[in-house]
Amino acid sequence: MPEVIQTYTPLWACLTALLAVIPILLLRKESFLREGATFVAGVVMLGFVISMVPEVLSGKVLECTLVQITEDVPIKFRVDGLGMLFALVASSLWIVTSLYSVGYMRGLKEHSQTRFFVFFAVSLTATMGVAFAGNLLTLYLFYEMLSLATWPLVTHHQDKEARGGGRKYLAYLLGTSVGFALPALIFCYVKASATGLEFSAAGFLAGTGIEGSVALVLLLLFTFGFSKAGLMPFHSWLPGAMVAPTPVSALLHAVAVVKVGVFCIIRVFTGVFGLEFLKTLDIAIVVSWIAAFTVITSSLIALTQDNLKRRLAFSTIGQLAYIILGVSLLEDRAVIGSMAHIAMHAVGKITLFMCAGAIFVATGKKYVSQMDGLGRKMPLTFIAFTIGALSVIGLPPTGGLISKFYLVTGAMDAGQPLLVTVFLVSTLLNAAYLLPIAYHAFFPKDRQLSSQPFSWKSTAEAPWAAVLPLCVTSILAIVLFLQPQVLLKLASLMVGDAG
Amino acid sequence: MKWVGLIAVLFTGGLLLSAMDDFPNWGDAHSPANASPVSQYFIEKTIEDSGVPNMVTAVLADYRSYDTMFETVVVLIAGIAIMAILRVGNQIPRGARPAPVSAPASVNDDHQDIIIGTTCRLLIPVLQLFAFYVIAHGHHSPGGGFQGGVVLGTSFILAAIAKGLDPALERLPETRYVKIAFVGVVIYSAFGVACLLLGENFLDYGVLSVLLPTIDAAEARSHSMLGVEVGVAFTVSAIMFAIYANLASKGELEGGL
Amino acid sequence: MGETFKANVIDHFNFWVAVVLMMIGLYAMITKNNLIKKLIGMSIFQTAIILFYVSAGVKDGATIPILEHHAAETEQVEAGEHVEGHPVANHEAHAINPDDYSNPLPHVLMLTAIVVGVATLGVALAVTQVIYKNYGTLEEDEILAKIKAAENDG
Amino acid sequence: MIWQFDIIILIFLVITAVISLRVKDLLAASMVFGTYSFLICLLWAGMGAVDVAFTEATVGAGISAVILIATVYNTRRDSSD
Amino acid sequence: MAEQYPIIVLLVLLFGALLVGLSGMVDRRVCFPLAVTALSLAVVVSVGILQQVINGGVIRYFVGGWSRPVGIGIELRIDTINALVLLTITTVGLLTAIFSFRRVQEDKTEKTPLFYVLYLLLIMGLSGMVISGDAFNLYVLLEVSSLTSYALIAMGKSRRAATAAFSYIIMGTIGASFYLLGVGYLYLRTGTLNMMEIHQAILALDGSSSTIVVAFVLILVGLMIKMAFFPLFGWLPNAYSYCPSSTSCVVAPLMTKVGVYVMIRMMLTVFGTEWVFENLQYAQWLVGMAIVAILAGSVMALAQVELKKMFCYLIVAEVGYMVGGAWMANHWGMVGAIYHIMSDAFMTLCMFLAAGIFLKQAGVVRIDQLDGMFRKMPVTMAGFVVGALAMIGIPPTCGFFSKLYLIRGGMESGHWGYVVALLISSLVNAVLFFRIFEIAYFGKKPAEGHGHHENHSTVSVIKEANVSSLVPLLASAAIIVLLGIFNSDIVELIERALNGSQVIGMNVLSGKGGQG
Repeated sequence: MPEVIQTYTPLWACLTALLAVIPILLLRKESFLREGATFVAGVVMLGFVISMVPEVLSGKVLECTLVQITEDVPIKFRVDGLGMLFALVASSLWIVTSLYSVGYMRGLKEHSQTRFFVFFAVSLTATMGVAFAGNLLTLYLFYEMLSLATWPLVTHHQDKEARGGGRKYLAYLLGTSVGFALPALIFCYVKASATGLEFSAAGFLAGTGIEGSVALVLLLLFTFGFSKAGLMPFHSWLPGAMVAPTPVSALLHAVAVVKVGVFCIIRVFTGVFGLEFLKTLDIAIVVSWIAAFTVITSSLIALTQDNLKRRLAFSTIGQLAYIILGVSLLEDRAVIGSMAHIAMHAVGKITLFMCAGAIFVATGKKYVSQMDGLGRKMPLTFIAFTIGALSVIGLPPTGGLISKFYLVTGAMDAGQPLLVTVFLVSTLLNAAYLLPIAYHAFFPKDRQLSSQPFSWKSTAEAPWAAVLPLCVTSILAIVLFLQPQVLLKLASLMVGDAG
Repeated sequence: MKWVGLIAVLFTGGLLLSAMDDFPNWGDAHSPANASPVSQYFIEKTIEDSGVPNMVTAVLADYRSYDTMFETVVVLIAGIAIMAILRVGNQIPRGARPAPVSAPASVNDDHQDIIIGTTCRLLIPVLQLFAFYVIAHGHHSPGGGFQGGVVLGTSFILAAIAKGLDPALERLPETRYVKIAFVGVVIYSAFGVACLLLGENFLDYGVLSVLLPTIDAAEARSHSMLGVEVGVAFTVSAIMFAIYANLASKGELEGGL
Repeated sequence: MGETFKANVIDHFNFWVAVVLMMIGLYAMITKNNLIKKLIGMSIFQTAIILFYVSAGVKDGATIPILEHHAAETEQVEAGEHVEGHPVANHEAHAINPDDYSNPLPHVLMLTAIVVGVATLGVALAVTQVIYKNYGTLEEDEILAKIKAAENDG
Repeated sequence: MIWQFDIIILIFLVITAVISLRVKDLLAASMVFGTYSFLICLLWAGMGAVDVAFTEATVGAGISAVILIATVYNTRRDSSD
Repeated sequence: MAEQYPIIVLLVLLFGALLVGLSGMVDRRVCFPLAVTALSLAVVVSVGILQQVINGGVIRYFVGGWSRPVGIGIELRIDTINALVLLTITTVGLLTAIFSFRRVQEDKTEKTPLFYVLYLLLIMGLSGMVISGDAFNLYVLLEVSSLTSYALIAMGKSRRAATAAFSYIIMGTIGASFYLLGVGYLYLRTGTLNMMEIHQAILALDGSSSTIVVAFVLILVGLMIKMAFFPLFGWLPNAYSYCPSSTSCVVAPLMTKVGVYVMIRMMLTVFGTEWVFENLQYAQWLVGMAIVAILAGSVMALAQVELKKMFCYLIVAEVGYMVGGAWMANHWGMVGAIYHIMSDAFMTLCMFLAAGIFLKQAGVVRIDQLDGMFRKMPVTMAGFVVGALAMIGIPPTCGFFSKLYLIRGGMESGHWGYVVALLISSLVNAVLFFRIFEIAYFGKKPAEGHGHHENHSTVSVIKEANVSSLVPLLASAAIIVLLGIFNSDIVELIERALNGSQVIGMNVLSGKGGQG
């Protein structure tokens, strides 16, 4: 067992964003100060998270119990490698996103900005809560909190389209979580309340004697119940949620919502069942095939989408399925790859979304077909876009390569050549739906455009607050390629325990 | 609806009768209910505990006087409820009610029969006297606060029927009967609270003997029972009249039947 | 002949009639269309229950649950003499045979039930008058029709 | 209690109950209900439940009937059933 | 004095009512402070009672000191379960009394004293029912609470209040009479009215008596009418939706819940769980009916366009939760049912308070009139959202934990249909409440022609409610969250009553309640 340290730092990290609500509300008249508060909270939060990194890296686990909410199961925070990894990603990208949203919201003069920032902060709290959740109940609590807190963000425009998207969003997320995850949770509670539902590498369900079809049903209930992961057939909320303002899409798809979904599923695999126990049960392959199906299908759909945000959304669905596929292979390297992919994909995808938003702010264009030659107008944005696309596809010099490498080798370890093929085919598809955008932006099909000489003076980038963040994240994508050690160490901590 | 009702009723009836062969025989002195220690206690020990020969009164006002207090409250509620429901928009007058200018020009005038008038004039005092007898003699004969209260209330109702509601309301106006009704419950519960203040359980009258040194616990119980019966009579008589007055006049307290 | 008749029917006859009356009352409460009729049914239902209780307290050959006056007088005096503070059982000599008196407990309970019954009846009649004021009828079907009509208008 | 007498009253009770529910004139129904109450009060007196009988005589046959009649007076006499 | 608490809690309310009645005739402005004072005292005393029970075990209070032999007098009997329910009742009473302040200010008919007299007596009746240890005394107090609620409902200004009250009176009287009859059957066979003594007698009869079975069925049916259990709920929606807000806010949370409580009390204390679950074969049937109740209540709630009506059908579904939980013959099911009595009381209170505020401030009757409420009345909506989340069952509100225990019970006892019904009902609640949120958040549907403009002038003047309305709402929301957070303590108290010697006959429940 890893060494356990009792500390309230996770709680503070989690509360920082929630406490930021108060100054945001108080300063609602002073937009500059209000956004300053958001930003400061982000930095403080990241500080808290980073302060815990060394201890986690040295193999220790930080814990704090908040309330003994039921006899056996407390509300409890527990920081291990996976949680740390996710918290790092979420908190660092929050800073970037909040900077970006300042630029975006100001640029478009959006209404109700205070409300936007309030719920933004609340969803971050929920995300951190999920990251640090020490048991299944805590995880579920923050999971639901996130669904609810992001609803006003998704429906921010309050028009008919937003209404429809929001309805779908909640219907899918709440429907599956109440309909599938909750019964699964209660089933676990019934079976294993003595373990406190606490995540452990061996899995708290190991030793409760569930097996066969019951275990499979339970696993599927969890997998579909956390439908934020966008696994087919419960994926269609994600394109629907594209009605949200772009910073929301960016945060939702890259950081908060969908990653919480896959994070929860990884938790289920590694903490609830335990990899070893799942191997003996021999049921995870079902999930693998569902994920593989999702990977291919969503990539094919993405090819057909003209709306850039929708195309990215389907891309996200595919990439999430990678992660699930990786973890369901139950091989050490695949699992490490999955965890690393959370971070790699987050960085890549957030770049892409922020680029989409920046394009929209600067030119009002939403469709891929309209972006011909835009690279000459917005060179920085499209350079970042290209890097992001490379990262999502998994090409050097970006971090995406590393996680994909782990995933593919993991699939080979598992002896599933067919799944290896899935990975490779989908990589090609990724390239097919992302790279042409970048290419045509710089080398337009339209001769007239391409013949014009490029000059920096003719560029028309989005406001600096929108461009800076996407530059930062694209650089981050490259940095992660060069320095992935911390992430990989954190990820392998989880696997190491099991072995 | 008829069929649903019929089926429900027949089903209920069948259910009720299905237990009939398990019942003790009618009039069986040794049935569980009749031979239970509780019932035996009441019959054997009433005299000892309080010296009241009418066991019903003793059980009502002493052993189970907690029930009876709430029963009085039920009566009070009925009166208040009827006023609350019927006196819509009719101001509940504060202070004295303005005297009616003349006899109400309602149908009652036609029926203002001399025979009825005279009979009532004769009957009402007798009724009221009888009511007091029933209240006071409840320890020894059938009767008590409820019965006496109802008879007392009936005497007012009789007056209202015979002479019209307004003359009756002049004698017992709304503010007064509402007050009387409340005071009745106050009297009842005051006996209980007195016991409470003297350090015993609620309505444990025996301890009240402390207040009157010449009597013992049993007598204290007996007298307290009379006291609470008076309280019951207050409430019941006032509310019975209130119910009639409101129902007869659609809550307007004028005219009457 | 008389004995068997008594044993088979009379022993439970009161209960039978009580049940029949309950059913009459209940049927009226559920199916009668007129509100006043419903309330009469309600009263019959309640009195039938009271009849049931009172029947449960009857003892053959027993008298009313009031001690004979003379006996009461003497016993009261004795009680006054012997009992200080809390009453203690010391009346073996004057033992009262419980079989001689009806069971007083059901009577007490039913006093309460009667009063509750009349209270409910009074409140229900008040509500009836309000309904009549609102709808001008006491027939349930007509009231429902008027409610429906009002809903369609509004 | 003479049981034959008891039975006669019980039978009459059922009859009055049915009549009071079947008669179409509500005033008559109220009156018959008063009769019913009086009969049941007789029955209880016969059973030795004198206090109950007394109460029923005053409350059931008295007040209940009177307030029923008062309401009928203030509303309508006729009834469809 | 402390040993007199059980009676004092009732006396405080009784004297409060009497004082309100007597002084209210002189000056009706004193009614509100008097009522609130009385209820606050009652809350304080019931907290004291709870503490006593926690520290000293069951309280047995013999009114009039008639403790020997047990059963000649009336016993008040308080264990942890009824101490908790008592506290719930008085707290809901206090909060709703504060809420009624607006009503007092605007009431021109001078019925204020009458209202508060009835109100206090209603709370007294419910409290008395809960702490009573005597089956017949329970009936008397049942009638106290029923009569007051009839009157309070009939006081509604709506034309349909009277008809709703009438059908409530008829159904309520049938219910109470069935209960009375059931007690009569019990008395006939056991010869006593004290709950514990009845239990002893039933044990002695060794399950052979059909009278006891009939008594149980009668009491159960009577209580089911009172608690509006499917299919006997017909009176509830009209009665609760056409009465004044300050009435519905106290009647809706408490009446049905107390009915459920009494049923559980009958099952636990009077008949005993061995008898109920082993001698009777009804448990499966009742769980089945509860499933139907949950589904039917949810579906009917979906069909409603009026806010209060929707909540009323949700109550029907929630009653199904509790009945099903109690009849699962499982420790956790019973715990969940009892816990849900409390949590549902406050959830319903929160819902009806919010509905009352919407009605008062904005004249909202139908759900689609709630448009734009998040902007117009943010504080009210905040309270409402908490209540709604609890109804859906989102942690950490109490609604989640009651569902957790109930579903755990259902899983352990193998009542999968119940589990599924509960989940479906949660989903339906989610749909219902998010429909409301959506309307309140987005405003009216765009396709509304001229009606929109007419409303516009009235809509724009809608203001946030005043403090006396918001305090109870926010307090109930806070209690919902607190009940959730401290649910393990409450459950521990409930279990203490279930497992300990406080309630007899727990073999069935505690035997199956082990860890899976």
